[in-house]
Amino acid sequence: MLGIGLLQGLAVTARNLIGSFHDPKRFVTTQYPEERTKLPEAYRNFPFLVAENATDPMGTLRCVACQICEKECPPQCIYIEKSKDKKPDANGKMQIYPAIFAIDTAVCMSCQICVEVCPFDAIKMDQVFEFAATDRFNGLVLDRVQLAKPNSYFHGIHPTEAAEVDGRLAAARKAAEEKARLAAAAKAAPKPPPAPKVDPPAE
Amino acid sequence: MNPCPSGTQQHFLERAPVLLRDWITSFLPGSTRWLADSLIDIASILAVFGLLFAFLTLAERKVLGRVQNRPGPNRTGWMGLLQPFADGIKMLTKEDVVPRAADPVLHFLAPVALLAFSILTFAVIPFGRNLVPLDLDAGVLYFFAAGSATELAIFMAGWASHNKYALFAAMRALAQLISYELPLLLSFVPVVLATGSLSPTGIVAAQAGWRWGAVPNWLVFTPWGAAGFAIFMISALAESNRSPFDLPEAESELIAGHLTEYSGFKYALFFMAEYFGMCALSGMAVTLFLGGWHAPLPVLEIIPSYAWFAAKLLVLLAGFIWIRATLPRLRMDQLTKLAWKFLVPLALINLGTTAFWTLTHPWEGPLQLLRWGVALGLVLIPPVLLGRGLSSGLGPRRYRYA
Amino acid sequence: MNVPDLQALASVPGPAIRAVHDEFHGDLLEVSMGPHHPSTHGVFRMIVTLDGETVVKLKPVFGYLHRNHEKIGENTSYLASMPYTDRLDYFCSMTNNWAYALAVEKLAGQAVPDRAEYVRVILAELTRLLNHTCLAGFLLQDGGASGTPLMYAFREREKILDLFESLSGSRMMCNFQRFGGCRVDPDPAWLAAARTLADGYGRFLDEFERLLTGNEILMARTQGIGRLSPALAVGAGVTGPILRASGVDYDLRKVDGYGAYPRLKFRVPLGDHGDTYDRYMIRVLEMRESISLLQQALADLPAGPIMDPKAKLRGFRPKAGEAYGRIEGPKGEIGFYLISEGGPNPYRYRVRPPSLINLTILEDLCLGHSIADAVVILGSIDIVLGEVDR
Amino acid sequence: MESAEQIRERILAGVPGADISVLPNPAPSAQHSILLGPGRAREIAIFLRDAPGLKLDLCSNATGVDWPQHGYLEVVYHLYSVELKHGPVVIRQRTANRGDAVTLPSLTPVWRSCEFQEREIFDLFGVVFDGHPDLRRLLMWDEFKDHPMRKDYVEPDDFEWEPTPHGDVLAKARGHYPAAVPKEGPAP
Repeated sequence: MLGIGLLQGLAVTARNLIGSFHDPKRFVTTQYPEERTKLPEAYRNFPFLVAENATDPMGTLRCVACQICEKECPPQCIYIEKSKDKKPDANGKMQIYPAIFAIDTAVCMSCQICVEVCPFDAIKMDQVFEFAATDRFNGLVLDRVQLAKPNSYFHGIHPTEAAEVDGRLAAARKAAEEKARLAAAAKAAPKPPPAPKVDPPAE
Repeated sequence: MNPCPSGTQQHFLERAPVLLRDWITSFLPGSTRWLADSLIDIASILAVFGLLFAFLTLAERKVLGRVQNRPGPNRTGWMGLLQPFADGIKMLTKEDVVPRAADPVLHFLAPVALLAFSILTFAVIPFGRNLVPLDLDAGVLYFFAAGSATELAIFMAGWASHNKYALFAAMRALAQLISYELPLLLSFVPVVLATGSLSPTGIVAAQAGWRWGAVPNWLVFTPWGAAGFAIFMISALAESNRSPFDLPEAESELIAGHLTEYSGFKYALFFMAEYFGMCALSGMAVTLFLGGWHAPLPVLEIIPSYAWFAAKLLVLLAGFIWIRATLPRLRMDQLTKLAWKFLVPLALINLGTTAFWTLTHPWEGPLQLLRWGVALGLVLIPPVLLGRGLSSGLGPRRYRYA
Repeated sequence: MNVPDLQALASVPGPAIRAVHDEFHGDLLEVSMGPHHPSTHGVFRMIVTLDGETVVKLKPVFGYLHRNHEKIGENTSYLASMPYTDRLDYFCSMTNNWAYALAVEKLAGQAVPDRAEYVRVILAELTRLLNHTCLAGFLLQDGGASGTPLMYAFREREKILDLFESLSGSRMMCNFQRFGGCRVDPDPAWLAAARTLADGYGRFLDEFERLLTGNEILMARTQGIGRLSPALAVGAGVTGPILRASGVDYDLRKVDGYGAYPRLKFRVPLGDHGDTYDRYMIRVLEMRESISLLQQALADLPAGPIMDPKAKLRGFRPKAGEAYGRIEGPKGEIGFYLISEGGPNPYRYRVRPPSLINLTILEDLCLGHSIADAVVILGSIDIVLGEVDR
Repeated sequence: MESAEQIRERILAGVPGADISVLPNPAPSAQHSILLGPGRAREIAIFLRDAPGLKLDLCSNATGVDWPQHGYLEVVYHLYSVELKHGPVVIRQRTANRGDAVTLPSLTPVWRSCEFQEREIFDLFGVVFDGHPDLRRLLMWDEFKDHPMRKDYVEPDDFEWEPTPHGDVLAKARGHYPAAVPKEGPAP
């Protein structure tokens, strides 16, 4: 028991004690909630529904109630009921929209499989982690009104992913228009083709 | 406190506490003056050491935090200064749960007895030039007698809780405290042998003055004094259940040891008693080895003596906290082996060294070098030999790679 | 009581406790350590029969965290089970994912591009670093150090978890591997951050070892405690650093040669005494090997797709058959045994939990030691209850 | 590493009259398994562990499988050799039926790693292993009657069931707004 190892240990703790006053590497705590660590862009917590623009979120939901995410969700915490009627989507095509879209955030484990399997880029991962409610059902089961957030918000939290998604959608829209124009020209029908009603793509 | 000495060369700060006390007691009739003096002593000790306990818990948590690269408590008040009072209020308001199977009288008495015994030990420690609460001529003996009664209280706590883990802790506490009582006492016997007196003021007086103008002749600067101081501090660590000897309340094995069945203010009393015990033992270490309230340099005499005592006490307490932040815990049999096979023999050898040291006092010139050589040899060689013998099987290892 | 007749006593089947009534020894004391105990690494319970402080019999009790992970696996699709594998050994979600993905790829004969293999090695070695660092911290915490080594370990673990978070989106529940590759391709900024972490980790390990390895109290508390013989280790199916600490040269990265390990050079440290100190030192030496592995993998990370183009995400129905895939997880051999009947859900989904099987020898190690050693030995075996109870 | 047939010949040579057969595994992993007859399973296991060419001393995995359509319970062992660094050799045992005759010889005396795994199979599948040193339930509490991993296991109705959107939430959601006409809440 010569004690040399003990002295070395004491030296290490002393260096850390002194270091914590001047060396940021040895003082790692951030004083939440005053200071907040910057969340990495890929950070994901609960999902949210992407709406084209903020003014009319219910009208411009990208979701077409195909219920793929409901089937693929591991804890089965998404509940969708299709609407009876249809409404035009960004490309002008008439699509079904979700009458009820509820996510039970008490059961959701933010695994983002719904985002991965959604073919319409309609559901993306949010970054909200300060999320408390006083009631198990009214507070924690979010319906589509609470879930819908505009595309601009999506650009805010996931800039690169949002840009890539918008690029793809714009390209798809251009291809759809191209095909529509070709079909119309090919048919060369006497009456001029109905002008497709195009929503202004999100800036 | 003894009356103010006649010499007027003591500057005002030095005499301030005594003057204050005399001014207060001057309002009372002469016959009750002695009672007022002792009551003032008690009140001042409880106030000073009560506050020291409060801020010691805060200092411990801040230093532990800083060592672990985190700030420690800083939410209550500026830099966490109100944390002790917040803890106090929390402890007061927490429900005091007494298990049905526990023995209520003993369960209640244990913390009270523990606190009483550890406060008793403050009566004899000379805090300043004329700040000695009780100047007994066998003060050191009284100190260790009061201090060793705490074992009974801890066993009472463990036994009364009627809980298996508490019973374990009680047995461990008994074994540990008794086996470390011996090196504690054996390490202060050389001091009595060298200074020739059992009274703390006498011992402090014997350490007055400076050699060659700069080196104070505190006992710690003699070879046997340093060894005695080391043994005293290791035993003090064990006596106050501080890491690496905190086996009774070993949280990783026995949940909270003898404190398992305590909650509310009784739980806080245990910690108060532990910190008082720590302060008392460090106070005695300062008195015995670090020259009590003497200033290290003659020119520093202007700072009052009680300030020097406080400075030395705080340095020792910082050492306690530093060790707690670093070292893991010993196992029960290693702990007792360390006491009986390492510290007690060293303390006995130290007794011999002191006898040699005091007898060879009149040696002059080269003989003085021989004296220092032999003393240092007697102090340094045995621990190395004993240490190597005890840790025979242990050591760093080399590893092969497949 | 010397150790031989303790073994005889311990072999008494079931929880029957032999009562000793000689006046000198007094009664044996049966203490239940757990499930709510500060140092059982989760809801794990040990019924310990003690003679004074010496452990005479130790029966582990499991099941407090049992949620029948395997039944859930049978009722969900192959992809939906991936996030559940994060919850098995919640310290090492990346290696759990890799083991599951490896088993499914074996079942379906799915190819994996080179870049994905290297990324998987990088993430697995990062997981090994954080797991072994935390183990040293917890071992000292059980030994009584008041949290200092543990906080240093957590400080370093946070840096690795930040890397996982910026890559997979979540610190601990990464859900990152897919059948046929990885979900996200790490960008150059992430690779640079990983490189700086790998280069800086050696300095941290030096400081950590200065605090711990030479520490006489740690040596006294761990050397010669809980000695595991190689024969008992292999017979009891113990795998991972514990097996290598007993001197058995069996590292799945070398034996099975899965992933990109055959193309990387690394050594496998072996211990001679098989006691708790060896188990601690083997993990420290393995961390140094992991650092060099990380640097090699980061250096020659090939370009190319991160996901096999033909890999199907949904509607994944492997043909009928079965497969057992296993990898060298930080805690030992974690394996997945899948039986497929051609449907979207596996017919049988079995997890081979290294923590549970490593606990087979807990009683043999603790016999004859004191209760304080039993806690340190349990700490050195490194169990996580999410994986033990499934 | 020899193929399953070669191992079968080797076993027949080592343990004459053993009732074993090779079961092909159609998956690409091609881990074919050897079905051990009821009688001499432990003897064959000892042979597999000690035979010089095999030395399968690590039983890494023991799994229970329930085949209600075939009417038997099955236990699968994956054996590896730490000494010769090869494996897996997969051996299987099948019970007579799923009802009363569910006892199989335990392989824990041969490989101690099967101790907890066989206890788990007994707990979750109901296969009784004779010769097991300490056969108790591993994960469920001792008073639990049924075997949860069997395909025909029915959950008790008092099971504290966490309602997902398809249960109470569905009723609440339907009550919250009538299905057809979505009530427009304020935009978030």
